[in-house]
Amino acid sequence: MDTLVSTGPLAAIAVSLVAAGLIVLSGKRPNVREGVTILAALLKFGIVLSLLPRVLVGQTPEVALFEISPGISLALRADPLGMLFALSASFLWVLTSFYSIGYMRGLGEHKQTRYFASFAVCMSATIGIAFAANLLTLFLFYEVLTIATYPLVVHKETPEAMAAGRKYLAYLLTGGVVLLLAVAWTVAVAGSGEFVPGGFLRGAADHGALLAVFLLFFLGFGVKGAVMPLHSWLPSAMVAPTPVSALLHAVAVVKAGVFGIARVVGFVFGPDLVGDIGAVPLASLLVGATILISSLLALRQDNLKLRLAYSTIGHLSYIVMGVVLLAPSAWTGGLFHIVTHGAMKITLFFVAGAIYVKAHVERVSELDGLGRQMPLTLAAFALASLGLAGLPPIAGFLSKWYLAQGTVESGEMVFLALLLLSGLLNAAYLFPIPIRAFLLTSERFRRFDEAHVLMLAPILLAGALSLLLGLAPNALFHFFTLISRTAASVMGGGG
Amino acid sequence: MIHRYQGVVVELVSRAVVPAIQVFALYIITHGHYSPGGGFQGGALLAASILLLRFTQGRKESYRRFPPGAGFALAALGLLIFLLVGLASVARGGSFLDYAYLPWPWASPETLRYYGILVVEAGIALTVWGTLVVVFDQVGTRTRDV
Amino acid sequence: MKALALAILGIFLVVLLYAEGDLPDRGDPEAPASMHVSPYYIERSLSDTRTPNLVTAVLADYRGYDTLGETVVIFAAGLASALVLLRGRGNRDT
Amino acid sequence: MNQLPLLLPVSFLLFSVISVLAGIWRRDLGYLAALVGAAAGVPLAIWGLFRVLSQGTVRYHLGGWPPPFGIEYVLDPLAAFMASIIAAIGLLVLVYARRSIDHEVPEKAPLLYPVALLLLAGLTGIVVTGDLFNLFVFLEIASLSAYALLASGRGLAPLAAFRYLILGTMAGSFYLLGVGFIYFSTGSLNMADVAERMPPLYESRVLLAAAVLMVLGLGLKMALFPLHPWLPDAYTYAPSAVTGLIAPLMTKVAGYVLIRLFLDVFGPSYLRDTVPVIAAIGWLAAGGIVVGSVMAIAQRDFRRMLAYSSVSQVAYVALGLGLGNPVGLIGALLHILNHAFMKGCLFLVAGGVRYRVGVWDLPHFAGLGRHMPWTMAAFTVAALGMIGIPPTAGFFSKWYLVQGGIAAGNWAFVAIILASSLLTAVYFFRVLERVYTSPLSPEVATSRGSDPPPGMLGPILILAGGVLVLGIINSIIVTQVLEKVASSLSGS
Amino acid sequence: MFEEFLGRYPYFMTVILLAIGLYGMVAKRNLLKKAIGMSIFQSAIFLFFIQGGAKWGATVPVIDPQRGMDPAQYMNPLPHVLILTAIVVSVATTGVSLALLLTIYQRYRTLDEKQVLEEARRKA
Repeated sequence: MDTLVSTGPLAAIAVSLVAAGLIVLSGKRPNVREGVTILAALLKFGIVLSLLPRVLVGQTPEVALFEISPGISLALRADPLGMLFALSASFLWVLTSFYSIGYMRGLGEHKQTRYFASFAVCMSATIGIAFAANLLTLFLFYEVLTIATYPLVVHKETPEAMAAGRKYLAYLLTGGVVLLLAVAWTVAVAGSGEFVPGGFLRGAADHGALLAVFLLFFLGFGVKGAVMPLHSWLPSAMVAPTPVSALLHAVAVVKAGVFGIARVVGFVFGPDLVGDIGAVPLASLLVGATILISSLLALRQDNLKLRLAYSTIGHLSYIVMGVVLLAPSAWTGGLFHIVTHGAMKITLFFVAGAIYVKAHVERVSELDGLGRQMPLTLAAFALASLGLAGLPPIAGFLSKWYLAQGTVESGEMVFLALLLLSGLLNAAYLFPIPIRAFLLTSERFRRFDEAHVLMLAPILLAGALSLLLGLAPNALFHFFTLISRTAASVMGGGG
Repeated sequence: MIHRYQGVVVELVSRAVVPAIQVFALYIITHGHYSPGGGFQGGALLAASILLLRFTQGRKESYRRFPPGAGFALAALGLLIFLLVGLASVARGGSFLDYAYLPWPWASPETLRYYGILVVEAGIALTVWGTLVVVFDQVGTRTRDV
Repeated sequence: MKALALAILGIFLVVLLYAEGDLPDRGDPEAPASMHVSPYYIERSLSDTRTPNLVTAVLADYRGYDTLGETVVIFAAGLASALVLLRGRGNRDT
Repeated sequence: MNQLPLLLPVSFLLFSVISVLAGIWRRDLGYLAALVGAAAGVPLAIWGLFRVLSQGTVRYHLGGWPPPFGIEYVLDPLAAFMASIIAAIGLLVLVYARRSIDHEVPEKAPLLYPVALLLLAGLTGIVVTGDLFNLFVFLEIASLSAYALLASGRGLAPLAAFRYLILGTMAGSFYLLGVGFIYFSTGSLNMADVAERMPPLYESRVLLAAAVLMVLGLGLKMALFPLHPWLPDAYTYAPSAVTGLIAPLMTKVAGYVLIRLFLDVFGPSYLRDTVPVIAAIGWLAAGGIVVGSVMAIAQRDFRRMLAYSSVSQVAYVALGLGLGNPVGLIGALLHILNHAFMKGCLFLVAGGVRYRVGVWDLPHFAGLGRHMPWTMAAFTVAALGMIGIPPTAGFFSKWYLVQGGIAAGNWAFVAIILASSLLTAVYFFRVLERVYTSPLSPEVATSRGSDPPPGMLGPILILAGGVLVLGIINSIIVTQVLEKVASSLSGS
Repeated sequence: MFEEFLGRYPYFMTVILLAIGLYGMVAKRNLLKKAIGMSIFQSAIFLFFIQGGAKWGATVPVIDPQRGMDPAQYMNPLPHVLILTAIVVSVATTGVSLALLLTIYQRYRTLDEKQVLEEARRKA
């Protein structure tokens, strides 16, 4: 793989940091502030996209800044895996920026400056996580992301929001501390912590110690990735404004957790080593339980956002499952699910937010007949629901297909059964929503009254993306190429 | 504590004794090279003489002889002398407080050290003198109503 | 607080009595303190500084900087006690 | 002869004297002289640091007498590093002090600045000296000034200062007694000479007693658990500028002396391997971290909370020392620097709040995020630093300490460091939550809302910026300065 | 035997004084008594240093032309110097402590630690 010094990754991170500063400064003028937000989102996406061609021809743009600890630089590298995450996060940020403006204005929310600034910092941190070239850099951005999300969680400042914020911090900071221990331990036994496809830890310590390190990593990242039993902050955090739930709690923050696990498995330990130290049974047990239990819990939720939150928990564990099954197809499916789940889940959350803004409804049981009032919105919802349940030709089908192949490859037929069962459960908790909305009627919703175009357009775009990714997984951004290249490098890395 | 003592004997004796104490203090300071003594002891004696004044002569008289602010000035001056002696040798390229480098090129190093010690002792005496009076003044003027 | 104080006292006494065994005898001319640095002062003081009083010579010359520090301590004490007792006009905080 | 080591303490002394004399003449000039003195210290310290780093340790013979006979100043990387911290904090706090002191204790202003300079002189003297007894003298200069400064607050300040004086004198006396034991068994007071003459005496009980006494004394001075009870009161009642000066420096310098004794006097092998003094310090520190954090959570007064947090943070330094390996020591030294900036910033923020709001109870912090945005932004940065969130400086000291713990195989210490950062998060986020998401409390709402005047805000922001910058450049500091210091540990 | 005793007893006396002083500092409730204990403690340390400077058969450290400059003839001057300094430090500390006690007394009209705290609470 060619390396190529490029400031691209750095610029992608800096754009939204600078934007955060400008947003704070222009706090008194909403139009300027939101202009900055949009501009930064577009610019960031543009920068990330500009790196794509070079990555596709096999180059690796990277930049090492100053050292942050002797021998460890603040280094950024746009390898295929990082590009995958960065592309999907930054593209969805563009959609979310538009959507946020519509949402915040629609509700007349307070302290919007703080909201947009924190959002920008979060995006910086997310891209930083995606492009981090070593463990310490990853950890730095990971912690920044934790802190920057906090103001968004407590945005409403109601007692409920404050409690959720405390819970969020308690879980995430503890996770951060565990992660710090894992990172420090890795650096102590292996030196630098620079990511290497196929891993670098083999032989650095005995298997017992390595298993301990792996579990620390798994727990540390697992908190953000909402692996049960570390998940309970995520449903609480749904008190945040919906765009936050959409982007951060479906795409950026939680995906940062599973992305971290993928990094650790693929680039720190290497799949073989993870298998050798016997980490797979425990990890896959947790993940399997999470998939099943979260789906069951989702069934019981009447609050729409909570139902989506539990669904998120389950789908995150799909990704983790793909990663820890250690088979090439499973990797492909898991990583592709990062993208597809992002697109589908953001659609669902956008819809939930739009419903909240237009109809002030939060509960599933009150949705009857809403299809009359917001047909387009709910159509997008239906589409994404089908995808999450894994029906072709929507994106979710593909990732599930590869995951299923992976279970076969690795001989874990239990997981195949689990996959199918959870698909049914997905259908069971998601389908009632569009069905109620379209087939039942109610006095409340008669008039056609869609959400503001700033909200509707992102919903439709995200829905369209879900469909497109299913039809042509390599369309637009070559996600599939990136994934297969990652899987190949990790699995063939020999480590 | 600082007030005039009503009594002729005490008044007269103290007036006579104060200069004697001060002369003895000078002796103590300067004779420190040959016998126990030096700046601290001499300074303490000087301060004692002022305190005697404070005890017996009352505010008006003793403040005229030794104003309350003078303590700070004396203390600072003494320390300044010490520091300047040190810096004088620095200025001529020696170490801090290396009296052999004092700006008096005609004398031998040991003679310079001899006088250097003397000057320094004088500085110490001033500081001790001033400080003890300051402390006394501070505490003494406060304890009147106690 | 009280227990802590007595614990300190106890540790202190134990340490002092423990150390007793290896301290040189009083007045021992062979004690390290009499053998190492101090002979230099006794032998050199007169020729270095023309000062027969060794204490003065050491105080004001060999270790003159300590004495400067000591003068500063005195000066600091003066300033400190004045600072502690300073009280503004009409500002009686009782 | 290179005069560099001398310049810092002596220039502080000189300007202190000038400040007194000028203050007698005109009050404003006293402050001005003190400010000039403090300002002169910074370039001198930085120059010294660069000089030492490029050309090696500078040894200076005071009075021209060679070491075991005269007093020696040693400006090595560690000393220059500490001196730079002291000078920088000193200048910032003196700039800040003008408005703050005039607001809180105007009657003390004429003498406060010279005494503050004496404190700086004492601390820098401690840092550069290579003589055990000279260290005691300067320790007392610093302590006396500190007592007086702390006592100049209102309410119970004199009592708190008196308690501190008693314990501080006890600590100084323990140290002096330890020096006596060392002197009577080696015959020397010079650190390097003592270190040379010590190995044959490693079996001596006197030496062990000296070590215990000195550690006890310095433990008192640095408020090492369980010797910390003097600290919270002393910091709570003093004027905020004074706390801003003393809290970042005083306990850390005691910690520095401990490190100095460990490295350069007794020798690492003695305190670490022959007698387990260092390990004992580590365990006490581990206790202190937990107790300090827990007590901080229980406080209602902002500054008392910070004071208990100091107990816990200074224990980090002791813990790093207690690990007894180079990485741990790097963590400890880096934490001295980082904590000086973070705690200085926090105490100055407390003063700023006091200036505008009048009190520093935690409930009155409610809603200040809007009321005094810049001050609270600085507070946020410093608080995140205390918790150890990257990329602030606090994270990196934690990082090295954790690495040191792993290298030493001491998992209990690692667990305590990590757990304590969570406890720290508890008490700081409690405040942050109030600051940014609660409505302004009614008493505060009536007062004019804005940041303190530039003279106070400037130092606060500089310190907060320092917390960020030090995090980013920590590797430079570590590789250029601290690794040189810690390398003496890796050999043995 | 007697020599042995002479060589050891000053040290034990010092230890006793140190203990008395330390006890006063930590255990007394009256602040002035604490200060007195502090003075005793410091004085005991001075004694410890001074007796350590002694040398059998030697005289005061002032060069006597008849005795020449033989180190065995004079006591060790260094402890004296150190103790002169330490005495000054002790005087300074005592001075500051008295100033503090004076302020405390003026504010609370008592020097008993407990009563001071009670007074402070009453006033607050």
